[in-house]
Amino acid sequence: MAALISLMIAIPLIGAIITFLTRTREQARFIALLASGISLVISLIIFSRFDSSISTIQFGESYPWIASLGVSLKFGLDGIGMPLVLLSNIVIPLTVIFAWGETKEANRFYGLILLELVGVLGVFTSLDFFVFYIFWEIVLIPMYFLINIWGGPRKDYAAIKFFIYTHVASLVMLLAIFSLYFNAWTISGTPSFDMFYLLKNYSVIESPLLKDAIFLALLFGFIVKMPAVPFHTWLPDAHVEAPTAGSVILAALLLKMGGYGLFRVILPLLPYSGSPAKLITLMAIIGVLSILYGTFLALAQRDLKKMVAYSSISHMGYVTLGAAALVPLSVSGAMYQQFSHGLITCVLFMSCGVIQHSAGTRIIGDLGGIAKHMPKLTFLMLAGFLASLGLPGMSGFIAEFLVLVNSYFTLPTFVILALFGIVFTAGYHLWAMQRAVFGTYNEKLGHIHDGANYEIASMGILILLIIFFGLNPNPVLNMMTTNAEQLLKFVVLRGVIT
Amino acid sequence: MSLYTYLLISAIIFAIGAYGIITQRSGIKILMCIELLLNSANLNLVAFSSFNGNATGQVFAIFSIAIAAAEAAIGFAILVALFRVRDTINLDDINILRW
Amino acid sequence: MFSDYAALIVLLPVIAFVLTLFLGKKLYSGGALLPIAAIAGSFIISFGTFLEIYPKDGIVQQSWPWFAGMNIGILIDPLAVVMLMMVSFVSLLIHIYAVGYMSHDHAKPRYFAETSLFTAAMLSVVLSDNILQFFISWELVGLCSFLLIGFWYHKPSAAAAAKKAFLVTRVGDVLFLTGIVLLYVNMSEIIAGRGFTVPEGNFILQFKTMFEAIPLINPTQLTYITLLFFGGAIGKSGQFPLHGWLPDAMEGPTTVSALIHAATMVTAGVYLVARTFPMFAATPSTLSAGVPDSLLIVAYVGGFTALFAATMGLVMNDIKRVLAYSTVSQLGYMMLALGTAGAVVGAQAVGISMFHLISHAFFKALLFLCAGSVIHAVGTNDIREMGGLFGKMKITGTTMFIAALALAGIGIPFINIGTAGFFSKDMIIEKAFEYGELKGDFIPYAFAIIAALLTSIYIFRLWFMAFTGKPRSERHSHESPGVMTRPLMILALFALFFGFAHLGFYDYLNKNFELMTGEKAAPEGESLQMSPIIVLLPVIVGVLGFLISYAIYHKKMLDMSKLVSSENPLYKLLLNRYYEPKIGADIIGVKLTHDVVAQSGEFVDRKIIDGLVIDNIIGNTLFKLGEFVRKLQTGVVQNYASVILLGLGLLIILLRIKFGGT
Amino acid sequence: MNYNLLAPEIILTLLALVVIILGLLMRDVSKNMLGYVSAAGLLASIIYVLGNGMNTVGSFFYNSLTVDPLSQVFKLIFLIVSLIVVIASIEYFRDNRNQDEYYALLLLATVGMMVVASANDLVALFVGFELASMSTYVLAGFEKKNPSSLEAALKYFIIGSLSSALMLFGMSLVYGITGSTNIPAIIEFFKSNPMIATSSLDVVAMIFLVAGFGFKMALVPFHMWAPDTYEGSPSVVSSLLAAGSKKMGFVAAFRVLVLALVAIRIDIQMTFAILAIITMTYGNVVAISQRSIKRMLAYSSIAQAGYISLAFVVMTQMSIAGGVLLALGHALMKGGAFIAVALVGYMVLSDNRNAKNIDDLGNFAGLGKRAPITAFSLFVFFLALAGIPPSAGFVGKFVLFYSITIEAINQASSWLLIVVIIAILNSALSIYYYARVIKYMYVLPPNGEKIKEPAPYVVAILLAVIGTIGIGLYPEPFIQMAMNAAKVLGV
Repeated sequence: MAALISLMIAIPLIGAIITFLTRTREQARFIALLASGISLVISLIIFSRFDSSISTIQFGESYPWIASLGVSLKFGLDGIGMPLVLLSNIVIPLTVIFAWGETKEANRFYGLILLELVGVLGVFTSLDFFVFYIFWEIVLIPMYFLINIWGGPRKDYAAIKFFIYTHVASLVMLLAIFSLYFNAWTISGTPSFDMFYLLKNYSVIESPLLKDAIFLALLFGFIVKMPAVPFHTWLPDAHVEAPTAGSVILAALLLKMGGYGLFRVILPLLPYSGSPAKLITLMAIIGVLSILYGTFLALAQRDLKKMVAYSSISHMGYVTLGAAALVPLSVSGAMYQQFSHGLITCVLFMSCGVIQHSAGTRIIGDLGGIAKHMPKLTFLMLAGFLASLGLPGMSGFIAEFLVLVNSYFTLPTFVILALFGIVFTAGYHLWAMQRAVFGTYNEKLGHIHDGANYEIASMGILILLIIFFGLNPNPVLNMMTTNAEQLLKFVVLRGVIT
Repeated sequence: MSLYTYLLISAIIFAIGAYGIITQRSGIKILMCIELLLNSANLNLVAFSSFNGNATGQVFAIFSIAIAAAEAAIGFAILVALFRVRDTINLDDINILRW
Repeated sequence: MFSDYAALIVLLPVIAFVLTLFLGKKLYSGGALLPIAAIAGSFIISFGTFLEIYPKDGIVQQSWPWFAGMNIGILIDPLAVVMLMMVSFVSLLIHIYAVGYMSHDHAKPRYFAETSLFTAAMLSVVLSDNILQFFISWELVGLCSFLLIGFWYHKPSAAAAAKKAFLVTRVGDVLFLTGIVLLYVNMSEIIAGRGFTVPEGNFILQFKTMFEAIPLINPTQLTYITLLFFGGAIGKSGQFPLHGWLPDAMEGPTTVSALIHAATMVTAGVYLVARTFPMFAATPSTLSAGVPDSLLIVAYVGGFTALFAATMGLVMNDIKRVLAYSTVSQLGYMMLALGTAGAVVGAQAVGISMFHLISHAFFKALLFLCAGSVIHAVGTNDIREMGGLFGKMKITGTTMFIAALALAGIGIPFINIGTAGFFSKDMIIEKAFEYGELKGDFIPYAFAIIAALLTSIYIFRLWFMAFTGKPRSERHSHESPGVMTRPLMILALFALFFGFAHLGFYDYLNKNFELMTGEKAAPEGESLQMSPIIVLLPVIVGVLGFLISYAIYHKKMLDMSKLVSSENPLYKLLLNRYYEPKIGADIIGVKLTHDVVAQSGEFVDRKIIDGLVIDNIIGNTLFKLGEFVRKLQTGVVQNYASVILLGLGLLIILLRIKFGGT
Repeated sequence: MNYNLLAPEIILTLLALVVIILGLLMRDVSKNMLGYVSAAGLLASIIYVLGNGMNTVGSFFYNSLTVDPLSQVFKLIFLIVSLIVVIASIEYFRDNRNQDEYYALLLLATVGMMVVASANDLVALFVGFELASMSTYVLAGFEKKNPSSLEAALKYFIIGSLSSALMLFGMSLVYGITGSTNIPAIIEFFKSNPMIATSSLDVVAMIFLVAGFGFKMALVPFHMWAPDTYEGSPSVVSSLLAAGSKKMGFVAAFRVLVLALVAIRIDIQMTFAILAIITMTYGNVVAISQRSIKRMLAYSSIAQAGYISLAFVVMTQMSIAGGVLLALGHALMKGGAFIAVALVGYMVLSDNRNAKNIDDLGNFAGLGKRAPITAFSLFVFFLALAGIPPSAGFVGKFVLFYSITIEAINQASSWLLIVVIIAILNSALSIYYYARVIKYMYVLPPNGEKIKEPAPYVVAILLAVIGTIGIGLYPEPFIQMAMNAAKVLGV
């Protein structure tokens, strides 16, 4: 059963094209749901056949493309990519369901959502740096439109800022890819963009300066996407202006591309880089800084959605921290954090969307007591918030627990700092809930209604998934751990950490 | 006369032409200045040709003279057409297209 | 055979929770029956398990692997089983009582769903066999308390109290989690470094494994770990300085206060210390000779809290707040017991403390339910508006009086007749004295004895103000329905007679850790003979307190208005709860964290990083530059020519400078 | 001599004459078919070029013309551009009574460019240059009732002839130094007598040549005519200028400068780097503040010239190949873009006969609804120009930037790295103004109803789109082509 992956990527693409051509929104959303659904089924098939006990690439495919540059369409999955592919395929159909009521230019809307799916699937599955980069770039365009067509008042600013900021990052990354490519070429004499091949030859570079330069360029490319402080400022604007579906995809999938880069590219290079110790510290600082900074800024927000945006920053900080700790379980914990945050943040942004749609505002101060009229939403939103503040029994806790516990081996001080942030994380979540949702109903809001059934349904499914993966992380955690251990073999080999 | 005399002269002609192009307002005068430039180059060519002792330079000069003639014709044609619509060939006034 | 179904103890209430939550509306009486049945089931199983393991000193251990070397498991040893029975029993009674108490509330399904979830979580705390599951259940318990305090979420005060409860306990939880992190790291290090091996079928964070590893763990690390655990306990059990949330938690329904914030959840902290007692006991004694540091700190924090809370109990006018402070103070006693008795009689301290915990559960639940019944009848919480209720509410009055006696620890020494509190509390005070004798440090004893006096004063103040004298407001009041009063009576019986079980209880609990780890707890030296005055003193102060209250609040012998006035700084201090809410919530919470730190962060982010760098420096500069350069394109062709020639000249000069040449 | 190799030029020259004569004989109404004729001729010569193969080599007329991969590539570029332009012109100049002259001139311009592409002698180079230039002078002013078109032509003419004069002057100096006008001979001379080669006279000569070619390339500071001319002249002609005659400058530069500079071993890397950086930055920064799309495109093509001229900074085979690729890509993208603008102009005029500045940004509002194909094509062109994969623009930039990064690593020179980074930041910046137009096309509501897009335009644009994306999706043969072309220079 070959070509499953390319099939999984091709179907949404075809679906997107058809969707663009449809006339009515009924057709559009139906086709979008159909295409993403099929893609989900395929990914489930792959998942069920995936052997989580081996760290090598599975379901690999390879087709020649640009011989003179040594580019070929290589796809494949391992424990790093598989969960994210699954995540993407879970999130997109749910987003389509959530946005079932979209009326403005529906065919374009759903088509762009499908294109996003194509992009992220490509990023998570391609094993050729050239192809990887192309998908990495392609992802930007639909998001630009999602923000700029369906966005809020300052959408122009937000959209272009998002586009240019992240584009600069990926160009810098491209430079690093050049160097890796050239290096591998000079060594072997034959050009090749094969990802693992390039990464393997990184260790051969003589000058430590160049090594570090390459490393930092790649790191920059990834942490801008994640985003990590201080390169995060595009995120709040983008989220605040983007439509709910856009925010969901942005936070749940696009940010994960950065984290994916850390595990796929950065960690293999780290032990061979010029000055690993410094770089580890750097990453740890970035991670903890993001955690605390994001937390405190979330505390300062008046706009619910902006608060959630900053909370994403702080949650992605755990990914950086866990990756930097270079302990197998901390790394797999970080991977798990990616997965679980992908699910949780969906719920949060969807709640914001429902509230915005129903109450007409997202400013926490202007809301209040809406639980009275929106019981279903309140229930799901509360569940989401609790998951987000790391309540045990939900997926977020497992991830953060693993990261914190295991990072302590190598980065004790940073872990203590991160733990310090937890209280405040709980703080802003509950404070927002208390002011926006509970308390006496703010009559100025007039009569508001609960979320539509399709919205509630998609959120409910997500909550169920969050709880399921909170009680039984093994299905995805095992494959992550397998790969994390394989990644860190080299680290120990190099004696970067004992 | 030595080669340098010729070069000097052609340099002077070139300078005059350049100066003219910068300073003159009238389209016609600009055309004439351009002719000066071309001819300074032609002078060079011919001088070098005799200095190097091969005819290539002179051939080249003839080519360029012919071309210069054609160029001048086109230039005048454009100026005439412009004069029809704008009633002026003062280049300072011809600046609809800017910024 | 019961022990095989131990898992059901937790699962039954969980199922009840799910069913009640989603189709409670359709069930009878808002789905009250389902949880009651489920919890009854849990109680039966717990009791059956007890009957099974008691005779043969057995313990129940089951565990299943979970993720990343962690496990989920069940450990039912004496310590757990008594807690199990108490929790399920009290919870059962309170659920029944709630049928009456909540009868008018339209959100009954939510209430019963949440309480049964709470019961499940609490039971899971009790019988978990590893620290991680313990922590997880502990967090879920906190969640339920959050939900139930905020049950009437439309009341802003309730919403605020819920948030405060969650956040303050969260502080403790983070400490607890840090402790777990430290523990895990130490365990893995000794596994890696010192050849310690986790036995087959055991897991790294199981209590069993932990206790076996104690001798290998670096002592100072052990102190940190235990103190961090204790930090968690401080949060949950409302010890100083994290006590502030408990009185506010009274915003919830009274049944919730009775179940969660008196009988069960708040004791989880004590239970944590008891559960991990061997680690506390193993900490080095650097501060005071022969006293493990952690235990010393536990003792002092507990003792101080006991006194500190009692002082505030004196002046509260909200009936439930008085009880809340009394709860805090009694929890202090339990901690004190663990600390002091732990220092002198080792693991037996667990028995002593747990006995007070359980008897307290009975009479404090009773007190709250009585208060609930009073509130239900009068419709207010303020005891100044009550009075003369005894005539109308005989049962409530009597049972509450019994509970008060138990709380004050009234009884007859030497012949050992008395209320539950008499046995449990006096034991603690005696041990505190013994500790003083042996370690030459009487401060904990002083805390205990003074607190005992205050305790009896405030509780009888409460009773007299509520039930005697003439009504201070014309509110019609009536005795509560049977569904509410019967649980009162049952609890009253326990409050009266549970004490006589003390000897058997102690013996049973002393075996606890031997049963788990197999090694015998070193027999402690004989408890020394104490002069009768010491034995009498607790009762004396109890009676004294009764008399004082009787004199002041019943007979009105001396006029309090002097004392009880806003002029009196001491009174103000107490009435404002030592300004704890102001300091905690306003200054630290809002002012410092939000207004200062967060807002400045926001400023830096938006104005400097984003505004200045991205927008102004990069963005605007480019636009300005563009506008400027654009203007160079004058449209006059000579200028273009000049630019060309100029450029030409520049290039030539540039290159000539670069390489002179001829 | 195998005249097949020159057949394309010959065909076009004859065709130009035929067109003129036919024009004399025909009635105005039937002149529309001339467009199809010329298109057919161009197609024929394209086929001929391909038939001759990209790697054939040959030389003619006492080695004054040569055919080699480099010339073939650029001939292909010129021919394709002209073909696109001609097809579009069928619609643009429909029912214009001077069509015959237009097509004849266009064909001659093409011939001129092709001659430059394969010129192997300064004389031939000059002649070809002038032939192309003069034809385009006239074409720029072809709307002889439209003042801005005439003004564009005038400015183009003056600056053009000035710089050709400079070029001629430079050539005369080179001839004087080397005693020959045959490029290989010149190079040979430089190689053999380094003493003279590094004399300042020589440098001066080179600079004059740079000025001459830089004018076509629209390199700062020789660029100032470009915005005005592109804006003023008929859109199809702008397309020809931007896409076609611009490349003429590059091929000339490749042929003469690269070789000469390599030969005379004077290191003017830095100079070219500065020129390139200034050019691209200037183009991008000014483009941001434009509302006239044609003008914006003009500035963006200045910026593109900056990128391409990075090839001169590190004269490695890779970088030259990158330059060639980007030139090819740019020809398609820019040509297509201008045609699309022409179509928008058509649309605006069909709304309102006497509309002023028809290429204003405002007219692009809702284009996605009004003219879907055009809008989508513009979308593609803009993203390609911004270097977003998969597109010709991306491939070109990819190879180019790659080559420079590699040089930076090889020479361990930080300033080269800085050059690349600046280039990268530039191409990121360029997104800003492209995205703005995209926003107008797809986000803003249309101010008019859907129009029927004329077939010729659509064909022309789609040709460009297919080329742009095709190169992006399957760059393999094109990269090979560029590599071979670069190999010719033997750097």
